[in-house]
Amino acid sequence: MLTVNLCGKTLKNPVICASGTFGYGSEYADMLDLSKLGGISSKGLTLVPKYGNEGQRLAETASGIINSIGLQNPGVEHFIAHELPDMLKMDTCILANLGGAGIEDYEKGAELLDATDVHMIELNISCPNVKAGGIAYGVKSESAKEVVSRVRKCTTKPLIVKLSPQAENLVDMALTCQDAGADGLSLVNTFTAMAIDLEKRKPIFNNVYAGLSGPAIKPIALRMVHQVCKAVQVPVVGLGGIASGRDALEFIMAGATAIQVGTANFIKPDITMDIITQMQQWCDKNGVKSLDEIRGIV
Amino acid sequence: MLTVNLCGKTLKNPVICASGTFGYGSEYADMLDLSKLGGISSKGLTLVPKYGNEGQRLAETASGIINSIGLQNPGVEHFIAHELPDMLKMDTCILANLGGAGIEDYEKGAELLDATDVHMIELNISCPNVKAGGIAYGVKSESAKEVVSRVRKCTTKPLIVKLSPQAENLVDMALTCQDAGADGLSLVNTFTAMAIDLEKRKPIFNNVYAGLSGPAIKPIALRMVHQVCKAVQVPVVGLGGIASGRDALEFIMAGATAIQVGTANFIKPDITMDIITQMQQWCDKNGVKSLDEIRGIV
Amino acid sequence: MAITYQKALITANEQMTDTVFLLKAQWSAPTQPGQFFMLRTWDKAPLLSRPISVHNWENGIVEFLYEVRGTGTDLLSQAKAGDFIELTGALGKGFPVENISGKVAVVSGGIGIAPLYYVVRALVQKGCTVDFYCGFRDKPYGLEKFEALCSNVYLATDSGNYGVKGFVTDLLQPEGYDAVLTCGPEIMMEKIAHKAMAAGTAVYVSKESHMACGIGACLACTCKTKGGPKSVCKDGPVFKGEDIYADC
Amino acid sequence: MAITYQKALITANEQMTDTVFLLKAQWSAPTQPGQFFMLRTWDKAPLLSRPISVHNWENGIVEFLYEVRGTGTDLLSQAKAGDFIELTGALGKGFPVENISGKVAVVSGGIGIAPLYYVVRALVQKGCTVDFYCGFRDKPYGLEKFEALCSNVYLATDSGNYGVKGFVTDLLQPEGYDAVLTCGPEIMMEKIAHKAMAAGTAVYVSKESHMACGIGACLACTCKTKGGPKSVCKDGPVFKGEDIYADC
Ligand SMILES: Cc1cc2nc3c(=O)[nH]c(=O)nc-3n(C[C@H](O)[C@H](O)[C@H](O)COP(=O)(O)OP(=O)(O)OC[C@H]3O[C@@H](n4cnc5c(N)ncnc54)[C@H](O)[C@@H]3O)c2cc1C
Ligand SMILES: Cc1cc2nc3c(=O)[nH]c(=O)nc-3n(C[C@H](O)[C@H](O)[C@H](O)COP(=O)(O)OP(=O)(O)OC[C@H]3O[C@@H](n4cnc5c(N)ncnc54)[C@H](O)[C@@H]3O)c2cc1C
Ligand SMILES: Cc1cc2nc3c(=O)[nH]c(=O)nc-3n(C[C@H](O)[C@H](O)[C@H](O)COP(=O)(O)O)c2cc1C
Ligand SMILES: Cc1cc2nc3c(=O)[nH]c(=O)nc-3n(C[C@H](O)[C@H](O)[C@H](O)COP(=O)(O)O)c2cc1C
Ligand code: FES
Ligand code: FES
Repeated sequence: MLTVNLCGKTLKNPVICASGTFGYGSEYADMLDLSKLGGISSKGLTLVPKYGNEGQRLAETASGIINSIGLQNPGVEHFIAHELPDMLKMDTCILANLGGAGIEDYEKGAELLDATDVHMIELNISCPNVKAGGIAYGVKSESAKEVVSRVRKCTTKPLIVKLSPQAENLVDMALTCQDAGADGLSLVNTFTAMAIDLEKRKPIFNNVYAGLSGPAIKPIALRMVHQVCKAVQVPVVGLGGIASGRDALEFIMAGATAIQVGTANFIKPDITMDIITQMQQWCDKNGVKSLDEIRGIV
Repeated sequence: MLTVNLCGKTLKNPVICASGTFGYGSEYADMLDLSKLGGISSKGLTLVPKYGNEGQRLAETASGIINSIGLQNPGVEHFIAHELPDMLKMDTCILANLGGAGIEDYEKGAELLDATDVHMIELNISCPNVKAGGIAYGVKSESAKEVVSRVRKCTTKPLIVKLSPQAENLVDMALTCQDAGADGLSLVNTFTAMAIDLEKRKPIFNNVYAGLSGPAIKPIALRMVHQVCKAVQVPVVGLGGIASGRDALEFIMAGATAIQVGTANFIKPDITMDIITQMQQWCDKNGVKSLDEIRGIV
Repeated sequence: MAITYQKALITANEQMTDTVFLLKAQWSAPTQPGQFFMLRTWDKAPLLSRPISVHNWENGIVEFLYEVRGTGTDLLSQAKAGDFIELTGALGKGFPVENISGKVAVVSGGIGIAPLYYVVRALVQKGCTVDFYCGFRDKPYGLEKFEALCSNVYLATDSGNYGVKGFVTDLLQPEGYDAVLTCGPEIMMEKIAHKAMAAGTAVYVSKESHMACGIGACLACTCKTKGGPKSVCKDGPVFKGEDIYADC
Repeated sequence: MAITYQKALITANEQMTDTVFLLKAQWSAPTQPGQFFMLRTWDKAPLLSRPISVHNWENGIVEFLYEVRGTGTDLLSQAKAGDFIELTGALGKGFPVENISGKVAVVSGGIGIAPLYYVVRALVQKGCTVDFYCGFRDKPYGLEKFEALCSNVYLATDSGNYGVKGFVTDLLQPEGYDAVLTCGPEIMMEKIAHKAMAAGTAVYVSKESHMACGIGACLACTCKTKGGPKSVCKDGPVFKGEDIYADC
């Protein structure tokens, strides 16, 4: 009943674990049955291995967290050799979340991934925690156009472009990415935010700014997903603060094909199982036989 | 010790009650000594009285609220005749928060206010809840330029322009308003957000979108205030989710001259008194004799 | 009376039914029938305090009768005698007891019963004859106190397991009453008000709305009245039927 | 051992000092000395669970010794026997008890004492001789249990009201020990590690970091080690001194 078709691939349900919050899946394997998930998006990958950011990487806020991980990852090749094979055994849809330090990196990364059995590529042009290659491409539509259309040429896999809430004109950005060849869009990535250590009289993060996620941002993320869904033809994966089946269904009603759960995994490691059950129960109670009946109804 | 100078006026402390959350001050008079406040910004005023929006006007979110009041107010003339005289007796800095349905309305409103004893005008070009005259001017710098420079000609009072977090390019917007004659800037107004009633399968608000405020948005608001303070010369009034003395001090360290408290007034009606005391205590404990020592230190 | 915000000692928080509780707290300042308080027994989440009517106020104790509907009322139900509760109040304009006399019908639907006990007490005290009409989904609660004061208690339930099966709106014949007072679901109050107005009987309704401040500052709770926009929290929650349901 | 997330029954939550509490909960699966759990006794706020080390694990009861520092630990301190606590664990790599033998110095600073009791127990059990060095700001707590197991207990306090006035780092002479184990403020551990490494004594430190997931998924707790970036939560919290303080 909850099955959805995302860019030609059938997902058991619309609940995907969001990049950077679910490792490579295996970390959670003891605590939930990964094959019950709709999908898993890998930690953000870059062509070259990255240590990520120095200093404190996490701060808690009212109903949210700010992170400054900075795309720590072992590099695309290591991922393909070591993490991906295990992920592909998890019997769920696997998305490789791909970042880059420049367009060529994105291209090479996409080419490498294209040669694997990964199910989809989620192109991250929206990480606020890296200077080059992250959000730099996610603010102005013209920059996004360039990177998306060039990556598009490097892979025949379904290509989902992950948008930033900092896009100057989000709807224009979404349309631009669609026109540049994206098969789908996911939004939102984190909001650029800040925290200050009063006693030290300094920013908490070495980079000064970092990314806010969690239930705090849900109302804004939902609005953005709604705006984008009204404008584009390609499927949209909605995320930002989803922590319950009701939250997830709001995004579906706003038009999302699937949803992702990020920060909420830290509230309860098997919260995705609750979310799936709650969605199921709501549909049962309300006589909804397929999510298609309510998708975009609002 | 907490006194600050805002656009030439000395405030007892930097704590101003934010527009729309504190009525015209008198509503709170039973519960706190209004003369202890740094200032009060009136409910958003328009030239013509407004009923505001139909339907549900409020929804609660994780650490925030979404409001769709829609600038309900009795009109500038009624304000000047009935509410302002009482406000001016409150022995605190009074800001008239001015909205408009079009540039002429802003101009006429400003002219009328200019002829009163109100201390400052806070020009609201950032209300997400009205179609004309609200956020319409707050997204693109060019539109803001027009309205600010024209209102500037209508008054010699200190003119503070209240910015929207939805500005396409916030720093550019801030610079534009400064150059167009603003004596100060206040930010942020609410974030455009959405809530859905699952059972009704409809948006909660008649206008579909409405404005998110409260502690949830603080980390983003703080980042925006920091960005703007680094760029402009005029004083900045920081707000968005401030609910404690520590929150307030973070905004001061980010560069704000004064701060406003909005949604937090609904947590505890005299929370502003706590905030002032907490700021005082922190300064005492940390040997800070004047906020000038820490303003913009981060 | 001045509105105050203060911590009050909870003296009891009794469970009346599966979902309904009666909380008592120390509150010495006078409150009027139909007024309400903003309540809070939690720190930061949920953000807003919750509006609950005065169920009774006697001997320096204010009582709140409430139904658990969501997060806030659930937290409220977990408070224990000896805990403190943050109260802002007393708020709003209650029933105009001073203007009511003679034979009065008081009509409740579900938890709408909450504000009506205190007003029945006040009416009986000033010499009114009160008939109480109440509707419940199934098992009624808290009726003994009404039975002790009212001339008649008429009961309707959706289930038919108690009293008459059907709607309380059908039980009431407003003719012959000097006034009708009601609190309950919006649709019920509207029906009662229409009936009373058609019969020429004065009618007062106690309205609900989503509230943030409770004191007239935020304009979240505005409703349309004959006299223009009014705040449910400050100008109400009790309104004259004709002011709200103007089309009759 | 598999990591599990489950609700556990709290059997006690005793106040040890003004700010330190000892919470006990049922947990039948084995835990290793130096491991920790993510704890949570609240619903939504604060968002994250809190990492707390295993103070002891015996007879199906896991014990947590914790200091109230902020919102989370404050809420923890309000839990009562009979309440449930959400636990994710046991997490991380603890002290390599199997590789340690002979004469061991265990050094704590403040609440850093928390993970050290369980490891002292394990070391003594396998035949080690343990000296315990501890530093406190002022009044010490929980030492009886260490006195019962250790050959010597050396105490330093900032105030000088108990034991020697000064830093525990000054008390320790690592020469003559086969291993040094330590937990406490970062600066203390660094000093102890340097001293031990200079003396050629094996040293193990239990590190802290801000954590979101506790299981190696979020990469919030990464620290630099000789072997590259490691997650404090998964690859630690216990590390060999030379892996962390590589410049010695
Ligand atoms: C003036 C006034 C007096 C009231 N007196 C009483 C009383 O004496 N006893 C009593 O049980 N209840 C009373 N209520 C209703 C009570 O305030 C709500 O049931 C309560 O706020 C719900 O909070 P919650 O956190 O439990 O539910 P939530 O989780 O916030 O919401 C649960 C459901 O209740 C709805 N709801 C929430 N708040 C309100 C509201 N203010 N008005 C209408 N619907 C709402 C929500 O939309 C949602 O559908 C009164 C309301 C008002 C405005
Ligand atoms: C692996 C591990 C084991 C731990 N074991 C214990 C233990 O056995 N007993 C014990 O009392 N404490 C232990 N801690 C520390 C404990 O997790 C923090 O004190 C607690 O999370 C603070 O939460 P809070 O909500 O009370 O404070 P907050 O309100 O979150 O913060 C209060 C202060 O503590 C700091 N802080 C918060 N979390 C951490 C953290 N994870 N690491 C370092 N500083 C932090 C904050 O920056 C702030 O200055 C351990 C930490 C880790 C990482
Ligand atoms: C710790 C952390 C790490 C993240 N790393 C990545 C990443 O590598 N790539 C990416 O596209 N998004 C990353 N994100 C963003 C999330 O995938 C998600 O877009 C965002 O957190 C909003 O969703 P949420 O509110 O459900 O967490 C990260 C988020 C967090 C909290
Ligand atoms: C109920 C409500 C009404 C508001 N009305 C106005 C208004 O009339 N004019 C205005 O400039 N801002 C208005 N605001 C925005 C606040 O002044 C403030 O900018 C915003 O809420 C962020 O601050 P906060 O998080 O402290 O509430 C309103 C906010 C709320 C919650
Ligand atoms: S609740 Fe704020 S005006 Fe009524
Ligand atoms: S806390 Fe998430 S990786 Fe360590």
